[in-house]
Amino acid sequence: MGITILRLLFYVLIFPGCLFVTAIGLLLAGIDRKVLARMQRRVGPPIVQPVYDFFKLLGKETIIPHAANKTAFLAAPVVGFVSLVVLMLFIPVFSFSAFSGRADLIVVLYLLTIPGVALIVGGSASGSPYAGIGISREMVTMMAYELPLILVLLSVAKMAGGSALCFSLSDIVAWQEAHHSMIAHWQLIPAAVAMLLVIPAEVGTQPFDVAEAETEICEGPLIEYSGAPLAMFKLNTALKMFVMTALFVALFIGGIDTGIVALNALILVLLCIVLTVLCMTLIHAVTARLKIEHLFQFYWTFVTTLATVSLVLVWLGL
Amino acid sequence: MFKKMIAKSTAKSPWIYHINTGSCNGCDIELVAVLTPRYDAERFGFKLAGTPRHADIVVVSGPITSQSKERLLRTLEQVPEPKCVVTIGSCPQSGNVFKGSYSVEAPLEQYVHVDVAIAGCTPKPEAVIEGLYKAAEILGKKREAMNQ
Amino acid sequence: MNFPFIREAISNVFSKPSTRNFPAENVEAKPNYRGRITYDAEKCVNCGNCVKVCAPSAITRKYEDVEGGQRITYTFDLTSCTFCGTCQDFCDEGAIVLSPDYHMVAERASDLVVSGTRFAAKKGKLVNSDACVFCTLCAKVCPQEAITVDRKEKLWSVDYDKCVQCGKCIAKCPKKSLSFEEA
Amino acid sequence: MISYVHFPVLAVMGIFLGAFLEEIFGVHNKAARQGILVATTGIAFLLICALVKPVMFDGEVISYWMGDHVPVSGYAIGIGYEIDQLGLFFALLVVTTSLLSSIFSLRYMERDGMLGRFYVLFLMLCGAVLGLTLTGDIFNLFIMIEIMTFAAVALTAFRGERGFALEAAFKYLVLGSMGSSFTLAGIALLYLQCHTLNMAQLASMLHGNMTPVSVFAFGLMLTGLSVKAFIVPFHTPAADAYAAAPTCISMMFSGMVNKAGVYGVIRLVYVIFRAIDLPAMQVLLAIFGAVTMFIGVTMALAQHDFKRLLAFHSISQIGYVITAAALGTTLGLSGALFHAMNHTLFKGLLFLCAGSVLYSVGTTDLDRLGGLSKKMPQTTICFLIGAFSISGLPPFNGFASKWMVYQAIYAKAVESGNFLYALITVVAVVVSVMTLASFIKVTQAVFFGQCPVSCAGAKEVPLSMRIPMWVMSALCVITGVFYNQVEAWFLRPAVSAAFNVTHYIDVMMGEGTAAAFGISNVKAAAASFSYWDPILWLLLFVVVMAATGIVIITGARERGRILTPEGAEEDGKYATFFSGEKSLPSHVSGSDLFWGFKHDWKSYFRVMQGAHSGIINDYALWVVVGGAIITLWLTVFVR
Repeated sequence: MGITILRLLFYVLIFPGCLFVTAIGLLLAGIDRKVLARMQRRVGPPIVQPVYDFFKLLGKETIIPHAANKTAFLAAPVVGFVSLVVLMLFIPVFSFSAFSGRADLIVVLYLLTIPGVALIVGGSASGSPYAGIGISREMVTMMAYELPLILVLLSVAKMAGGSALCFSLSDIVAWQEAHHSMIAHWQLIPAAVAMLLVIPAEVGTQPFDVAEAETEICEGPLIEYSGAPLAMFKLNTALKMFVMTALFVALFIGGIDTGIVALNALILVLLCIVLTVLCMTLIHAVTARLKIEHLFQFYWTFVTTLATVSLVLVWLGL
Repeated sequence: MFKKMIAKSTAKSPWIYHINTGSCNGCDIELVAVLTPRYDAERFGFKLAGTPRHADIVVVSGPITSQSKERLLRTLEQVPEPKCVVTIGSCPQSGNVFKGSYSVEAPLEQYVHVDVAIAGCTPKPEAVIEGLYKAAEILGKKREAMNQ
Repeated sequence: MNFPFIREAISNVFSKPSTRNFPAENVEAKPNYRGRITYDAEKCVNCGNCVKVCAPSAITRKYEDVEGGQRITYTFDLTSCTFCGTCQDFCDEGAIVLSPDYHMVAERASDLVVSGTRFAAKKGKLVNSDACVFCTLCAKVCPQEAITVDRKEKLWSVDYDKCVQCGKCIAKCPKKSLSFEEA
Repeated sequence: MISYVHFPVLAVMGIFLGAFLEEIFGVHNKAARQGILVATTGIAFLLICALVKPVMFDGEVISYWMGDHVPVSGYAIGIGYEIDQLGLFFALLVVTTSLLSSIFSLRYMERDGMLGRFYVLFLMLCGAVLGLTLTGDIFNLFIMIEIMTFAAVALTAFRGERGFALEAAFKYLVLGSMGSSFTLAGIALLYLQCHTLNMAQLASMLHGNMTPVSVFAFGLMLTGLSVKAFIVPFHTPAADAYAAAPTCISMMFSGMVNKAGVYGVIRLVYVIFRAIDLPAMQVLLAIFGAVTMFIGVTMALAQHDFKRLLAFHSISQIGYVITAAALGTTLGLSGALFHAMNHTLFKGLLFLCAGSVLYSVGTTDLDRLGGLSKKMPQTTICFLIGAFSISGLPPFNGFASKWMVYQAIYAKAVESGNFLYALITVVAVVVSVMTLASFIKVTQAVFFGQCPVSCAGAKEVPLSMRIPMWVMSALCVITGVFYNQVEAWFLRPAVSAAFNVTHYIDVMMGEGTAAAFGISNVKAAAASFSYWDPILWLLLFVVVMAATGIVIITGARERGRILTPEGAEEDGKYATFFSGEKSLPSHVSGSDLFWGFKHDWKSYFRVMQGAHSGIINDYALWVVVGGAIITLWLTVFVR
């Protein structure tokens, strides 16, 4: 009993939980900035720069504006952080995961919205009109990527389940071990591409950072945040990078299990780095920010088409 | 527990908020040039912030016109501590060629404490980097002083 | 939808960054860069041309009476300077030079001031002699416009309140007619 | 001690009696009025709750013949009440809603006159819907529908000094009467066919024995009940009526009046006609449900009145219920019932919040509200709970039920291989996100942001209005977290009752009747759930939250101070950043918050706005066309 609790605590606090997620998330954010700089022929910040940013923000004052609702303003970033960590506990690291037996695609889909909602509620609670515009854009972004995301999830579920309902993430990973990784099945390649395009919008990196466009609406929902809550939000963005890429790995590259947890974790981290560079850094380096209506159009036409193609192909059983 | 880490990080991750108070745009361009690949101030963690609430260093350019003075001071007030004020170019320090004009209320020093002055009209990007770097060091010291 | 810079972005990752390693390796400005003002007080003749031409009035001059003469201090306020270089152009003596040193960063504005002091021995009044041909060269070079010459009426006069005793007229005079009166 | 078999009748009669007493004593006497109101709804609540143990837990189905007119030689001649688990499930929703609504109305209605008459109608509405859920007689059901409709129409027009209340009431009157007429025509045809009005007997006769006349009657009745449930082509009076009625009535509209329609549809297709096993029936209802949820939510996105927006969400959420119920699977019906229940809870809660805002500010126009979170903190918390519930954020109840609905639809899709259901799954998820979007809009426009002058005098509402809100909030959280218990205690009995037609017939008409008609039960597969463990999730959440909290507390000395503004409003440090301009009350209001989205959808919105013309003739045409589609579809496909 005691050992079980200790093990669970270890899961929650250290390995797939808080510490691991935070460390890898910050690492990914650092790599993203470094590689982005190199793509622009710059030297770029040190890889630990997000850690510096985080600690710096912790040391700053937190000013709560007059118009803000204090409770919601301070609670929002913490709720976002906690739900991201909990979400990571549900995502399998190949065959291993603390609570992956209880992970379910729909649950993951909905847990993924909580950080976004936290950002929106926090921004809204700050009372700034810029934040008002920011949350509107954040919400439209959310609506934009949710459609392709659910199509991707459904095609993966159909592929793994056949004629039975299969929403369990660990079942999907197990199916991939038995067969091949999802990405190796040609029908799912459009879905994988769609998912890769969904990741940057979910994380909110350029060109899909319309919600936090610092040059036009002064960081949108984050406008009135300073100090520790802002640090939490910046951390959340870093965590989202890791969680989304890890979800991609679980959904599409789940079939390469080595049997050793530490090695699996290492492979996961490496894959996450590759994915981050591929779908966030590279797109960031070569594009400029979209307008919100173009972003919506992009997701509901191009990305949705990709995902639908996959769903239809899988459905036809090709 | 994190005191040292925070003080060190404060010096290593200064975010800049730039206010133009009627500048001719020369200094503004040079400030942006600092972030280009050639000079790349991001090496030291510099980043342009979109709002004063995120800023550590406020860079002021321009001769503080009467219209902008009130807005400048209001914005400066909204920056959380520890913060540094850096003037870039001659204008905010003295008014430069505009001094004595009915609409210029130049020396910034009479309203707030200026931590670093970067002279030049306009300063070379290298000078701007130097000035910002110095401001970042001051920032770290200010944070350490807050610990005591 | 096309991404024109994808190839550049990828190839840049594997090429050397174009960033200068600036604070570690000092970068010299180009030779004609107009940076920090250097002022050689010994060369200065106190003509005051620089003070006059300075658009932002960044140059100030201060007199201090001491025994046997004056201490003349020129102050160049770099926080006020536009680095236009006009003072350098107008300084015949080459006392003012805008150097390529651009490291003008200070925590206090007082650190951004260049100044120089020179002791000027007391001289007598400027006087003219009969050799004068009223060519007006002295009036032309006088930075203070202290000398008036009327060629028709053959009159030469000097406003001693304006004269700073720079000696430019003496140097310019073709007939060696001008001189300072012995004290 | 009276046996509990009398309780249902007593509850219904008690409420109607209360209505009469209200008319006699309550018109002038405030204390009597309020006492009678709370006493009758409270007694009804207690009586129905007392039935939970025997019916829900012990599985008994109560049959009650009025005046003990038991069936003679297999023909039901009296009016029978039959309380099975499905009926009781809806009855529970009705009594809960009416009790909470009556408590809320005590202070909420204090500024209105004519309250005696108001409460007469109020209680008639409650009694009618309660009777509707408990009755076993189809003509009695029609009568209850009529009482319900006319009480609802009168209540809609109650604040008739505002013109649009009368307009809304008129629309409701016309369309409601059309729905009633359809139902009555269907009942008449059925009576012609079967010479009985008892639902159990009708079920026994109609099953497997559908003639063209009975299919036509089915079509008419389905249309009539769909009008009462406000499914899409028939939804048009809902928006106006919900917005115009006093809020405690709007809450009852969405909490029980449209549930009455849903109950009728479920009873009709599951029990009386047993048509739910036919794929054509499933497809018809699923399409209607999907269209309902989509049009409801997109129309809601375009609204700028708090209550009207909620009204369109009611329509949208009923779409979920109908879609899930249409699947004809155990999981689907569980999801449907669970969502119906949750909808009663969270939509009631949201209407109460809207009512509180109306009470303390005097308007529900989203463009004129703002910054109420500081003035009305408790209302804000309740609203957020309701908004998160309806948007389906874990761990609130909306998530649990929506998650069951998605699973049910997609399971149906993969099992039947019908791609349509996969598309409906996608629609359901997207609608859920849009629901979130429109509630974000309300949150921003009403509760957060800056306070306009019109809201400066707002105060928190009195305690008697807050109690119902807190009760509903608590129920939203509890049913979300302990959804396994809800499923085991309420949903499973109700669902199995819906599938267990033989028992329904036998209890009413005597043992062996069903067998005599050759009716056997459909084998309903046990509901299979995937993994969603809100308790584990909450535990993890709490642990991680605690860990974060510890770090935050230990770091409190090192981290920067948290500065809260004190006193003077003038302190520039705490002013909102306006790019340096002086901070002025400036608020991004709700009406056009999602313009980027609307821009991409402008042609769709243009069509929808043109379609919702507000002209009653058009709407009547919609009803006729919808009815024609349903009837035609059924005549062609249902045998």
